Amino acid sequence: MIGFIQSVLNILLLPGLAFTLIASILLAGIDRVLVARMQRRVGPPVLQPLYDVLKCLGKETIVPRKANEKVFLLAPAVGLISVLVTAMFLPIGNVSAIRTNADMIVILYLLTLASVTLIVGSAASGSPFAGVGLSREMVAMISYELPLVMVMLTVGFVCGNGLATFSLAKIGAYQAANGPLLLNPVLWPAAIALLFVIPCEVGQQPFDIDEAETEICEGVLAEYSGKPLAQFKMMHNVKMYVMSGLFCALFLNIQTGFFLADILIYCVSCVLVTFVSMSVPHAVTARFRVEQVFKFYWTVVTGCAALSLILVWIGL
Amino acid sequence: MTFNYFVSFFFIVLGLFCIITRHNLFKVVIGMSVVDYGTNLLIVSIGASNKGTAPIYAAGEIVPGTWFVDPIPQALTLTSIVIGACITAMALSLVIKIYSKYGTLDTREIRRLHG
Amino acid sequence: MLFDLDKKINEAIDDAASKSLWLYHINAGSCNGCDIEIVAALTPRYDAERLGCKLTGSPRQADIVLVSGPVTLQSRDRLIRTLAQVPEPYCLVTVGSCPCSGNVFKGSYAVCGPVDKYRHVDVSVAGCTPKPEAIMAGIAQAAAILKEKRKGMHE
Amino acid sequence: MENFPILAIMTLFMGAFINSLVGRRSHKARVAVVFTTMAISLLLVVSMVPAVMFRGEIITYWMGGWAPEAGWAYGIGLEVDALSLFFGLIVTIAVMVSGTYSFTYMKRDDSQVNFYTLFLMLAGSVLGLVLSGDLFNIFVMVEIMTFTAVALTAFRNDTEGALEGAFKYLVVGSLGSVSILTGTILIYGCLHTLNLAQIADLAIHTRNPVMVVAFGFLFVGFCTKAFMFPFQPLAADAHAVAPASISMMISGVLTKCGVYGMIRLVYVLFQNIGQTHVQYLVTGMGCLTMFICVTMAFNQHNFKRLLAFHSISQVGYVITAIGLGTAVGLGAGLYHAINHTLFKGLLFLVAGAVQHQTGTLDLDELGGLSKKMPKTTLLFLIGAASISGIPPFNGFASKWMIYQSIFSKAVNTGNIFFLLVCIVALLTSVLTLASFVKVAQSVFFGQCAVLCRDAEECEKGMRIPMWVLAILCVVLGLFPDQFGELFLKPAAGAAMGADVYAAAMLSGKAVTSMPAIYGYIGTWSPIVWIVLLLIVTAGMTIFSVSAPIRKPEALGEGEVEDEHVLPENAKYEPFFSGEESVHSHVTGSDLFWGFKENWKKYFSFWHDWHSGIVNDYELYGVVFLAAALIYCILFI
Repeated sequence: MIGFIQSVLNILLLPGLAFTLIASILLAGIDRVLVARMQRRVGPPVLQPLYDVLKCLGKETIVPRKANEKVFLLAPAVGLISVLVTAMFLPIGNVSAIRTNADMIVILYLLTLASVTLIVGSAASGSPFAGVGLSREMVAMISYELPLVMVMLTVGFVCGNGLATFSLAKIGAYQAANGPLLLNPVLWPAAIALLFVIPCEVGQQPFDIDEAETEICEGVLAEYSGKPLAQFKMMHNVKMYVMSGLFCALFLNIQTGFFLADILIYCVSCVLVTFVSMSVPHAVTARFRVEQVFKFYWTVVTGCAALSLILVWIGL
Repeated sequence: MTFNYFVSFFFIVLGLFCIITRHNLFKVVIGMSVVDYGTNLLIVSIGASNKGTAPIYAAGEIVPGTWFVDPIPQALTLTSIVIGACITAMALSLVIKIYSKYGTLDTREIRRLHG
Repeated sequence: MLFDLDKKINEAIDDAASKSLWLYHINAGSCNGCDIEIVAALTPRYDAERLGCKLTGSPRQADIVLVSGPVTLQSRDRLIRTLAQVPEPYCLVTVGSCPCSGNVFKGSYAVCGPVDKYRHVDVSVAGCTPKPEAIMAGIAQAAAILKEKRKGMHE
Repeated sequence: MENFPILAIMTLFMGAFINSLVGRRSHKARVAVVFTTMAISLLLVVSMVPAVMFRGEIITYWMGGWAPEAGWAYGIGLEVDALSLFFGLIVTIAVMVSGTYSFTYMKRDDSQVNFYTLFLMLAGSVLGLVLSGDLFNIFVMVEIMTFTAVALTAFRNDTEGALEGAFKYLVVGSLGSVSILTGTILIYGCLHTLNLAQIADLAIHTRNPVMVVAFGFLFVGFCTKAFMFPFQPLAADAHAVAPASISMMISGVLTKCGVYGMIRLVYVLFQNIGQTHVQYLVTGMGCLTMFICVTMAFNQHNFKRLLAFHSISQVGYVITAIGLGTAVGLGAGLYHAINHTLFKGLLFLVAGAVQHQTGTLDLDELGGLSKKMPKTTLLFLIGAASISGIPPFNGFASKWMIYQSIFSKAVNTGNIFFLLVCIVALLTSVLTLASFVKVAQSVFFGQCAVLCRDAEECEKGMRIPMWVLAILCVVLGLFPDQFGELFLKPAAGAAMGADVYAAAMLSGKAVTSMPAIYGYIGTWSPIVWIVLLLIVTAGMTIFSVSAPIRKPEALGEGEVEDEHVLPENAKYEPFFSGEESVHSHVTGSDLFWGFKENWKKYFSFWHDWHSGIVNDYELYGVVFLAAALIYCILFI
C-alpha cells in the first residue's frame, strides 16, 4: 500500500506533474533571460512564460470556418499530455515516476507523438501557412530523428554491458557505478550530437523553421488563438525541460546518497544543458533555411553520432 | 540425359531474352510461352531414363528387372502445360484489350503507370 | 468552485494580460518611418521585451495591434479584415500622426481618413516618427487598458 | 476435425462455382451465396484454432486417403500446424472483410457475377496455398492466385492503366511462378518427393549443389510473390488500378503468401536460417525493400499508389524480422504480418471510399474531406496512426518488438550489419509517418477542394467492414502480450520445430513444443499508460477559465461557402495577411521541399528506374534471379 501511495505521489508530485510544470516554466524563463543578457539587454521577468500561457488562456478561441473543429481543439491537448507523460519517465537521481525496461523507445515515440499532434492540429486549421509550416515541421522531424536514434542506441549499448538496455534505470545504475557518461571520452561525439538535436526537437530559435514568424506568419500556429495556443506554448516549454532532462538522464546522471542533493544537481545540470544547447545558438545564429537544417543534421550531427557508435562498437 | 537439361535451360534463357529485348507485346507473350516450354522439358527429362518403359502393367505381370520411367514428373508436366496455356490465353486477351485502348503494341508507349 | 478558486485564476489572468503583450504590426500605407521606429523599440537598445513584448506573425495571436500609415485606399479593406480576425480582448495602438489624423496626406483622394473611422483607437502615439521611448510609453498605457478590457470580459 | 482444412478450401471453390450459376439472377442471390461461403470457411478455420493453436496438435489430411507407406509419402497431403493456421486466420479475416466491403463498393459495376467468382477463387487458392503440405500443390495454388489477381486487377478496364498494370503483373509474375516450378522440380530431382515434411527430413542430409540452386530459385519465386525489391513496381501498378477491395486482398493477403512461402522455405524445408549468409540474404532483401519503397512513396501523386509502396515497405519489415533467425524475431515478424493486413486493409478501404465518393485519387485535386466525410477521416487517422507506429495502436507494438529483436540480435552476434538494419528500420518508420502526414494534409485536412464540395459520407455497408478493421487494430495494439501468448508463441514454435512437423506428417500425431526461448522482453502495459492519459485529460478540461470559444454558425440550408466575405465579418476566415481568402490548398507535391531538395539525384534516379516498360521490369527480375543464384552458389 505504501508503495502504491509512493508511486502515486511520484507521479503527481515530485518527478511527475507538479515538478515538471514548474520546472519547465522556470527553465523557459531562465532561457529567455540568458538570451537577453547575452545581447546586453534587461530581458523579460523570469516568470514571463507563465504570463504568456495565462494570457493566452484568457483570450477567446476563434475556430476558423475551414478548420475541422474537433481535431483543431483536441490536437493541442493530446500533444501537451504526451509531452507531460514523457516527463514521467525522466529519472532524478534514481527516482522516476514511471519505470519500465524500455523507457527510451517509449520516450522516442511520445516525442514523435507530440510533433504529430502539432502537425495534425495545423493541418486541421486549414490555412495555407499552416500547410507549409507542417511540411517544414516534418522535415525537421526527419532530420533530427536519425541522430537521436543513434545516440540512444550508443548509450543503450554502452550501459548494457553485453545485452543492450533501453531502460533509463539501468543507465542510471551504470552511471552511478562508474561516473557520468559525459566523462567517458568515447561518448563525447554522442553528447555533442544530442546537444545539437535538442534545439531542433524543441523548435528553438535557430531551428524553429515550423513557426518562423517572419517567413510564414507563425507557420504551424497561424490559426491558433486562446486556449489551444496556450496548450501548444506550454507544450513547447515542457518539451524544453524534457529534452534537457533526457540529456541529464543519459549523460549527467549524478547520484549522491540522499534525494535533495540529487534534485539540486539535476536542476543545475538542466539549466546548464539548456544554456549550452538552446540559449547560445539562439543568441548567436540566425534561423536556418529548410534544406540547410536537413543537410546540417544528416551530415554533421549524424557524423558525430555515428562516430561514437562505431567507437563503442569496436569495443573501446 | 544431360543434353535435355542443356536444351531446357537454353529454352528458358532464350524465352527470357525474348521477353527482355522484344518491344512488341505479342513477342513478349511468345517469350513467356517459350520459357514455359523450357520448364516443361526440364520436368519431363528429370523423370526420364533411357532404359525405362512406360509404367503401365496389368496386375501380377511385373517381370523383375524391367526399368520403369518415373510417372510423377509426367503428371506435373501435364498440369504445367495446362497452366502455361491458361496464362498465354489470359495474356493474349489482355494484349487485345490493350491494343484497343492504347492503339499500339509497342511496350515503350504503354507506360502510363510509371515513376 | 471550491473556496473561489476560479476568482483567483481570473485575477491571475487579468494580471498576466498586462504583463504579456504580443505585438502585431499593420502597415496601412505608411512611409516606413514609423515601422523602423517600432522595430527599433524591439531591438536590444530599447528592449521592449522588458514589458513582455514579442512580435508575432499572425493576428490570431495579437494582443496589441500597432497600425502605422494613413489608411490608403488599397489598404483599407485589408486593415478592416485583419482587425476583424484578432481575438478579443485587444488594444489598437496607432503609431505616428498619420493614422490618427492623416498628417500631410489629409484630404488626398487616395487616403480614406484616420483609423478612428473604422475602429475605436485605444492609444495614439503622436509624432512624425515618434521616438521608440514614446512607442514604449504608448504600449505601457495599452497594457493597463488591456487589463481593464480583460476584467470587463469575464464579469 | 480431420477434414476441416479440405472443407474450408473446397467451400470457397464450390462457392465460386455456385455463384457463377446462381449469381446471375439478382444482387441478393449473389450476396447470399458469397457471404455464406466466406462465413463457412471462416468458421471452419476458426474452429481449428483451439486444437492447433492452444493444444499444439498438427492436423494432417491425405487427399484420396493415400496415407504414406513405410514412411514414404506419395499422395498429396494437407498439413495444418500453428504457422499455417496463423496465416489461414489472416487470409479468412481479410477475405471476409473485403468481401462484405465489395458488396456495396462494386454495386455500380457491371458483370459482378464474374467479380465474385474470381474473388472466391482467389480466396480459395490463397487458403489452399497456406494450408497445403505439398510443394507442387503450393505451385498450383500460386498459379491460380496470380491468375485471378491479374483478372481482378484488370476488372475495371476503363480506369487509367488498369490493363497495363495487369499485363505487367502477369508477365513478371510468371517469371516468379516459373522459378518456383523450377525450384520444385530440382528438389524433386534430388529427393524424389514433393511432400514438405519429407523434404524437411531429407534436405538436411543432402548437401549437393542442385539443392542450393533449388533454394535460390524458390527464394526468388517467393520474393516475386511478396513483391520484394526488384518486383515492387508490379505491386504499385497493380494496387493503383485495382478496385479497393482487391488492392486490400493483394496487399494484405497475396504478400503474406510470399512471406509464408519464405518462412516455410527457410525455417522448415531447408532449415538453413542458422547460416549467417542466409540471414544476410533475407534481412538484406527486407531492408532494401523497406527503405526504397518508403522513399518511392514520398513523391507519389496517386493515393493508392502511395499506399501500395507503403504496403511493400511494411512487408519489408516483416521479411527483415523473419530473416533474423531468432524466435523473438520470427514472433515479431508474424505479429507485424497480421497487423499489416489489418491497418493496410483499413487504409485501402478508406482510399476506396474516397474514390467512391469523389471519383478521383489524385492527391493534388483532393482536399478538406474531413468536413464532408468525418467518419472516414477518423478511420483514416486510426489506420495512419497504426502504420506509422503511434503508441496505443498495433503498429507500434509490433514495430517495437521488431526493433528489440533486431537490436538484441545485433548485440548478441556483435555484427554491425544488424546495427545498420536497426537504424534503417527506425528511419523508415519516420519516413512512413512523413508520407502519411502528407496524405492527411492533402486529402483530409486543409481547404476543401472543388471536387470535394458535394462529397458526402459513404454508405453504412462500406463503413462496417472498416470499423471491424479499426477495432481489431486498436484491440491488437492494447493487448500485445496476450496475443503473443495465444497466437505468436505456437506459430513461432511450429516454424522453429521442423522435425516435429515432419514426424506429425509421416507417422501420425505429434505435438509441437512451445519454444520457451520466445522471450518478450518487458512490456509497458499500455492500459496503465492509457489510464494516465485519461486522468491528465480530465485535469486539463476541468481547468476551465471564462474565455469563450467562438465558432462560426453552421451554414444554413443551401448556403454555399461563398468566397466573397465582407471585410467586417471576416472573423472566421483563415488569415491571408489581409487578403481575401482564396482557395489555396497546400497539397502533396509541394510538401517536404527541404527533404526532396537534398536528395534530388536519389529521387530522380528511382523515378526513372520505375520506367513502366514491361521489358525493364523483366530485366530487373532476371538480373535479381541471376544475382540470387550466384549468391546462393557462392555462400550457402
